[in-house]
Amino acid sequence: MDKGYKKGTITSNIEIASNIYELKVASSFNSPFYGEAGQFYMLRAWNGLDPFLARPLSISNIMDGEITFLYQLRGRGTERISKLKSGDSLELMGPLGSSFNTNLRGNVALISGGIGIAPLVFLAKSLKANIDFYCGFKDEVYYIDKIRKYSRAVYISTESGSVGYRGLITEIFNPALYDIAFSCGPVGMMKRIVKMCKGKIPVYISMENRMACGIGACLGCSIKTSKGMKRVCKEGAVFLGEEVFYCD
Amino acid sequence: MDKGYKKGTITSNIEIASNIYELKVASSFNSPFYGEAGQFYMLRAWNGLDPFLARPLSISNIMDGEITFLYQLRGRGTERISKLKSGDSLELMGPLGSSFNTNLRGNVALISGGIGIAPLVFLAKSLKANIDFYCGFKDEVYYIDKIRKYSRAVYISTESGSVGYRGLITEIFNPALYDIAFSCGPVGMMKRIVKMCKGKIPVYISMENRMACGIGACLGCSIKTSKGMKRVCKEGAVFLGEEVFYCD
Amino acid sequence: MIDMRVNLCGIEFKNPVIAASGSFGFGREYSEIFSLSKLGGISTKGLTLEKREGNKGIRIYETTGGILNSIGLENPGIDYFISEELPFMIKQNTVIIANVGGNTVEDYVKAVNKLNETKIDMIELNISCPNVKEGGMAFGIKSKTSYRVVSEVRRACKKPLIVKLSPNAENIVQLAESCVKAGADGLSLVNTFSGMAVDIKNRKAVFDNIIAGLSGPCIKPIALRMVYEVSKAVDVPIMGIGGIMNYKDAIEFIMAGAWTVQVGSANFIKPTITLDIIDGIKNFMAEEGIKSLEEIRGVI
Amino acid sequence: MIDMRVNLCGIEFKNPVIAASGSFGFGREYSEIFSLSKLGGISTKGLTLEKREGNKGIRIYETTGGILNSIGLENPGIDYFISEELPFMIKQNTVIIANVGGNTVEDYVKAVNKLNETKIDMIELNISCPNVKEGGMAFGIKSKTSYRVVSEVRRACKKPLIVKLSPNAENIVQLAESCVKAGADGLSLVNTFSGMAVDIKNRKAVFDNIIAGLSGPCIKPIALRMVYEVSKAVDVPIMGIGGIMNYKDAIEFIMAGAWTVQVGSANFIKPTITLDIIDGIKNFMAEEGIKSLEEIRGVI
Ligand SMILES: Cc1cc2nc3c(=O)[nH]c(=O)nc-3n(C[C@H](O)[C@H](O)[C@H](O)COP(=O)(O)OP(=O)(O)OC[C@H]3O[C@@H](n4cnc5c(N)ncnc54)[C@H](O)[C@@H]3O)c2cc1C
Ligand SMILES: Cc1cc2nc3c(=O)[nH]c(=O)nc-3n(C[C@H](O)[C@H](O)[C@H](O)COP(=O)(O)OP(=O)(O)OC[C@H]3O[C@@H](n4cnc5c(N)ncnc54)[C@H](O)[C@@H]3O)c2cc1C
Ligand SMILES: Cc1cc2nc3c(=O)[nH]c(=O)nc-3n(C[C@H](O)[C@H](O)[C@H](O)COP(=O)(O)O)c2cc1C
Ligand SMILES: Cc1cc2nc3c(=O)[nH]c(=O)nc-3n(C[C@H](O)[C@H](O)[C@H](O)COP(=O)(O)O)c2cc1C
Ligand code: FES
Ligand code: FES
Repeated sequence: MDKGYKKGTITSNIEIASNIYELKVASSFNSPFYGEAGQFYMLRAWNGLDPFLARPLSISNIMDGEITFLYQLRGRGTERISKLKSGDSLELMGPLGSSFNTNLRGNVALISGGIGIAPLVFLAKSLKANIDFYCGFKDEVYYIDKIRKYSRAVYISTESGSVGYRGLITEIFNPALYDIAFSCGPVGMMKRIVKMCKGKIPVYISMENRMACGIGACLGCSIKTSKGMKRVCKEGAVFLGEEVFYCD
Repeated sequence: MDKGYKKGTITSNIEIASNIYELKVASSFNSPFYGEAGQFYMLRAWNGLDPFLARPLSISNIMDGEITFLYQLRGRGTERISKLKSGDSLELMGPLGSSFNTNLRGNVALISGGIGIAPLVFLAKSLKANIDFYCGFKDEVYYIDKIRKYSRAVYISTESGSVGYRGLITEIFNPALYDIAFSCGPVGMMKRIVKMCKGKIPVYISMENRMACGIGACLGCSIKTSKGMKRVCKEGAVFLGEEVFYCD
Repeated sequence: MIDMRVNLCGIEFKNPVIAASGSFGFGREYSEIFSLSKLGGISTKGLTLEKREGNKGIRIYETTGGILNSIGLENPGIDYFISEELPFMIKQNTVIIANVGGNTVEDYVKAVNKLNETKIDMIELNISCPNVKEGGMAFGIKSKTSYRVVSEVRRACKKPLIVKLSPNAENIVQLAESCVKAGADGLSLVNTFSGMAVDIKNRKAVFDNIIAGLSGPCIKPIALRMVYEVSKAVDVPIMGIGGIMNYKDAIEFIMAGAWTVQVGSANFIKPTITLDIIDGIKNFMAEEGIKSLEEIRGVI
Repeated sequence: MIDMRVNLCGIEFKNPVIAASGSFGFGREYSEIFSLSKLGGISTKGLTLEKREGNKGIRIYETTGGILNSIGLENPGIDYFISEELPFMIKQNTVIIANVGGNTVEDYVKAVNKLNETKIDMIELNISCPNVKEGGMAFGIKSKTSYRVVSEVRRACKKPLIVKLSPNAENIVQLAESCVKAGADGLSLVNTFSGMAVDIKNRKAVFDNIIAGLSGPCIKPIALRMVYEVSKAVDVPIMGIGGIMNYKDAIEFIMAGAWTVQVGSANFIKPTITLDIIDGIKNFMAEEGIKSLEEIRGVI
């Protein structure tokens, strides 16, 4: 029952920046959490059927069977999750989806926008290459300390200019310096990066879509790619950027 | 906003017998709980709409603005309530419905069946008469200590014979000894008591019915009485027994 | 300045939020909780010519995201309403809509004749109650029968006439069109969906009538679709009903073509929920720079 | 001894729980989680003659107690299914039902002709998908059109033929009767309800197609009522579908007249929920001393 339902117990759930939470969940019994960078879990953190569907969150870390999620409060589901206290239990299904290839060397750029940092922290930890981490935020920055641990250099931008470069992260990222790039963030940002890297270096991105089953059965999360219809929850969430943004 | 929505904070929620819980709720701000014996509150102890409707529970005590409910785990709603821990908050509407007349003297019988003890404890406390409390249970008994405090005598029956008289409480209750009786419990029991007292003494009973609004607007809880249709949540839950069980 | 007013069939509502029939009685109980003058309007409990006791057995049964009800039009009758309830309602400074049910065309006409002589603002003709065995519902299924009932009532009715449509109609758009052709000044939709539940322990239907009426947020997506379709097909104003729980739901209905909304089951979740909805609509309009509801009505 | 078997149109199901079309793909993903041989059967994702990419835009939208979906019959086409998916499915030791969609009668007939030559156990004709613009749904609304489609397919079909009914039908009982007259060996109901949602921030419909299909426990009371009504009207076996989340819901459908049940959206709540339902039915039968499902089928 690999992708079966697991019960987990919250060990901590802390607001680390406004509307940004770090959630740690211990597995119960002898079924430790596992998974690779880019993979995700579906979380049900409420009794009953309101909300109806589970919510996907990327793995931000796994250590000693304990899993860490980093999430942004967006709507009803994440609000519910944000109310959980340590000791509370929840249900999880995973790990799901494809993962980033971590078996590579050379100069690697990780580019995150906002909460897109969540899967990339785990990727940074998993990579054994030279990592330059570019993280863009609106105003408040978070998780920078964790990132520094795994990165050669960290570049920060904020739209407000409160920290680092004032502007968009895409304005300070230069593909020419790298062998490969990984990105997660708003679609607009990822599109821009894929365009910048086109013909130069490969970019892998982590996509989002509304999900029902999370395991590839309902086709609710299918997107059109240059290689045909692909399920974000199964063939993704990690895709080669140019396969997803293949028009213009 | 008398019957408006109040927020309350759980001060304790303890299983005092198997599937029987005592819940204490402190009012928030300066809007203390109040109400009279026989009245009830509608409780919503969950976020979201599952379960959809609030659940009615009778007042078992009110002291210093704190309210006590005694409830039996029956289905999804009471299960949710049973999971609450102290410090958790919930929403309440009340006090609702009619109350027992506590302004009387003489010899009074209170007859409860199972969890029907819940409103009668508060009635016993509120009465300034000579109270004989008859309580019937299936097997396990509870709340007897509280009852003794307010009663001249306490008579217990259990169907299993584990405590007190083995059999039904109606078998040991004798209307001839009293000026008035009050009863709450299974419909069959209350019917029997009303029949026993017919032409001898008045019996007031506390009825149950499925409720939607709880305030008399939806007519979901209407029952037919000898005086026409009556709403359990508004004209009741306390009724004169013979008005409810008026046939045969 | 945000203008929440809606003028519907010549009657001005101070805001688009109306308490739906059957969820609000005659307003008395809610008036103990808040001032009814804050509401756009109130639709009364369904009235019939004669007093009715309603259905026996279980009347309310919870489902996922809603309730099944089988009240069966319990009401004190039109005469009692006019003498005992209406005077109170009229004083509440909000639009009062008399919701009228019936088993025969004659009953409807007689009830309407009595209401003509009162200060009631509008009449909402319920041709769609699923909980009355003898009839009612039957009128609201087929376009032809509806046409006949509505034309007869139209002839008698001196008040603005809203016809309340059943989602159980064979073809809701055709039904709406035929009601309008028959003289409806406006439409309200939807009433409850025919549904049922089984008591598996006792191996019988939960309701004595077997079939009951489903309401609540569970029906919202379907109700919204029906309002959308009907609003595209007819020219009269529409009151949107079905599972409205918050201001967002209300705005959805308005964008789908509703002029006003009616809130039913949500009143059971929180008695002041209509006020939250009114405030929410106002705030939304302020945030989005919407000056009057017309700007967004039917934008879909 | 508790016997959960159901013989429906000559095919034996080891228990009455079938995974509903569109919620279970071709079983592959779930086979990684549990042994499909435990299921009564599997209805495949809707198949069309040609491969389809499905709809653009948002495809899944949560509602209270359910979901709206607008997948638009994304599927690899009948030929690919037969060569790449069916061999795997056949090996799972459970009943395999091919769910077939289409835009024209000819498409349906061609698809069925191809399936005739395979080891598929039954065919489930989807004349009711609300998510395909060009057609499909149109067949499932009016009894006359349905009669025509089903008779044509019947003539071609060499397998037991189940017709899947739309709850959006003008008259579900008449529709059922005309499908049976046209040669359906059994009926399954219901498919999704036409519903919609509005994105109020952007003032547009959530779905590119505007209308989408509603499923989940929100629809259960209505679906149950339809199964009840249809089962009283026709003599063929019925598969009950709509919001079944647990064994109690399944028993309700069986008591209302269903022979088997299909479980759709519930699979998204917990991937092994069908197994819980099977166990639950078994325990209920044991507790209640029910030896075979026939004892309780249609007791309402
Ligand atoms: C594979 C995957 C991994 C993810 N990892 C993370 C993560 O690590 N941290 C994190 O904070 N978020 C992550 N997300 C996004 C997260 O799942 C959504 O924010 C969450 O489901 C929103 O739920 P809600 O109930 O709070 O909001 P809702 O009330 O459902 O919606 C709030 C807003 O979010 C949008 N939205 C809802 N669901 C999605 C969705 N699936 N994709 C895009 N937009 C959506 C809606 O349009 C709406 O504007 C991930 C999504 C996917 C698909
Ligand atoms: C005025 C009033 C006062 C009450 N006071 C108390 C009290 O002090 N302590 C207490 O334990 N209970 C009390 N009850 C009963 C209590 O409200 C129900 O037990 C509770 O609503 C069941 O909710 P549930 O979700 O747990 O069960 P559900 O899942 O809703 O149902 C479980 C079982 O209870 C039955 N049931 C559900 N609702 C009702 C109802 N309203 N009346 C009768 N049967 C019902 C169902 O038929 C089912 O068999 C009172 C009821 C009323 C009307
Ligand atoms: C308990 C109850 C009683 C109702 N009684 C009536 C009625 O008498 N007349 C009527 O036209 N509609 C009646 N309705 C239907 C509502 O007015 C409304 O159309 C329906 O509930 C859908 O709206 P909602 O989902 O907001 O509840 C009743 C609904 C409920 C829940
Ligand atoms: C995402 C999704 C896809 C579906 N695809 C199909 C389909 O291809 N063919 C079909 O006949 N029904 C399809 N359905 C309908 C289901 O088979 C079922 O009839 C409906 O969802 C009601 O059952 P439920 O409430 O258990 O989900 C689909 C349903 C969902 C939720
Ligand atoms: S969420 Fe169901 S296929 Fe991806
Ligand atoms: S519960 Fe609504 S009238 Fe009593």
